[in-house]
Amino acid sequence: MITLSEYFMTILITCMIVNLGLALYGVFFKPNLIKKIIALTILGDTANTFALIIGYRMWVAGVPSRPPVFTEWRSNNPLLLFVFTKTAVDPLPQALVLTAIVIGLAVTLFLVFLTLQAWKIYRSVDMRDIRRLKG
Amino acid sequence: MSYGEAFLLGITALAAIFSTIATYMAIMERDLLKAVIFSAIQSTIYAFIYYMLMAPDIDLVYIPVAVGLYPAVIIALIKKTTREEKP
Amino acid sequence: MTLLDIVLIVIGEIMIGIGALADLIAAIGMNRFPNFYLRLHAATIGTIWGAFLPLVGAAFVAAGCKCLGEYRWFMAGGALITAFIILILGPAGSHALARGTHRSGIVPVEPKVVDHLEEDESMPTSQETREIGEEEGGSP
Amino acid sequence: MTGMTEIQMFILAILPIYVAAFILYTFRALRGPSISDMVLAIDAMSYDLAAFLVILAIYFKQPILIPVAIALALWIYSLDIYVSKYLEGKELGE
Repeated sequence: MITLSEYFMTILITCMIVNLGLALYGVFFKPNLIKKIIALTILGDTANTFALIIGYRMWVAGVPSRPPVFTEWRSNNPLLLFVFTKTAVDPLPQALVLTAIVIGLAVTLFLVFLTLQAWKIYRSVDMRDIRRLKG
Repeated sequence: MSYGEAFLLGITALAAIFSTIATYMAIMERDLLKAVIFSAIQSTIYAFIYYMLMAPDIDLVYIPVAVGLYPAVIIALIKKTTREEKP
Repeated sequence: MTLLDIVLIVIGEIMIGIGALADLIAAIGMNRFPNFYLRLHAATIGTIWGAFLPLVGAAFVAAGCKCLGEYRWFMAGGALITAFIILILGPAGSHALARGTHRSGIVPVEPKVVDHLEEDESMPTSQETREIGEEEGGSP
Repeated sequence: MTGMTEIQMFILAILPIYVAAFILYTFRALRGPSISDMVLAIDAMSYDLAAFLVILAIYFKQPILIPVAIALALWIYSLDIYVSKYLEGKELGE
């Protein structure tokens, strides 16, 4: 017997796995280089989403889970800190994903530049044409 | 379990289903400019999912990169190369 | 909770409700209108009445609600800044998109009586006529 | 803290209208016959999504979630400009 929240989280994870499969299909089997770049961005985003789902924490007793930023530091009530540690999500995957997004941007820019050079040399961005040219 | 928790997680699951549809159409589309715009739809929905997963600092980086810079760079690339994908 | 807070919260809730209804109307219009130039009207309703008004209402609610803690002024200020950005950028983006679409001609202007913009664009501008005249005069 | 205030109950009552509007916008964005229709639908959807995010931040009582709405409203505008520049046949920055 699963609760309704776990059912919705299952739907979310299933959709992310389907997205990952579709993006892998686009990277492997589409011959166009620009389509490969688009599929690669979707692949990176989906992988980052998996890292965030690992760090997510479900709601405890009807209280919403909260971002890992403690904003009530002015008050001296220790109960607020206890509630924060009970309900905040894990900040470590978010810190890793933050780096991964920026590195993905750099890799995508490099691939775009390589595709532009391939167009200037071969006048084609299709992998079948480039392979036939033997150069 | 309250009404709010199930409802908000249901919105997140619905957004995930629409992101799957957008990804499928972006991969299968022949026109590359339409594929880029489907990718932008998928990025917007992912930004909403990140918000619901309580990661606002990820969103502050993800929205300029995935909604702003990726379509700009790929549209500039399509402008310099071809728009139609050969069957 | 003073009377001013209650008044602010009620006004804000009314604005958020109007915004939700306008949003639904704009979405239905976006699906029912047959043409791109007609869908621009629905987009205007969805941008100004559906996004600007609820944001101002959310700023009122955040300013009046004591339960949000000390950061409620930060919240109200952020909501007002977002409302101002949408008020500036929404019509500008729609206008740029309509201009580009009309110049490229990918969508026919279907229910039309007369299109003055197309006539103006088809006529040569003053700089082009001067260039044509110079070419005709300069060539032997 | 577990008891819901009146504002939270009001927001939970108003949320399904927003969700229905987003579903209709997404249908038009996925189905639009031309590129301009799709970009226009994404535009309107994202501006409404910014308002929706601010309202959800009031529901969660987390003020730190607000800057996401500002970033979303600022960067969706750039997509308009890129696509209209492409449709006009000009280079970026011209």
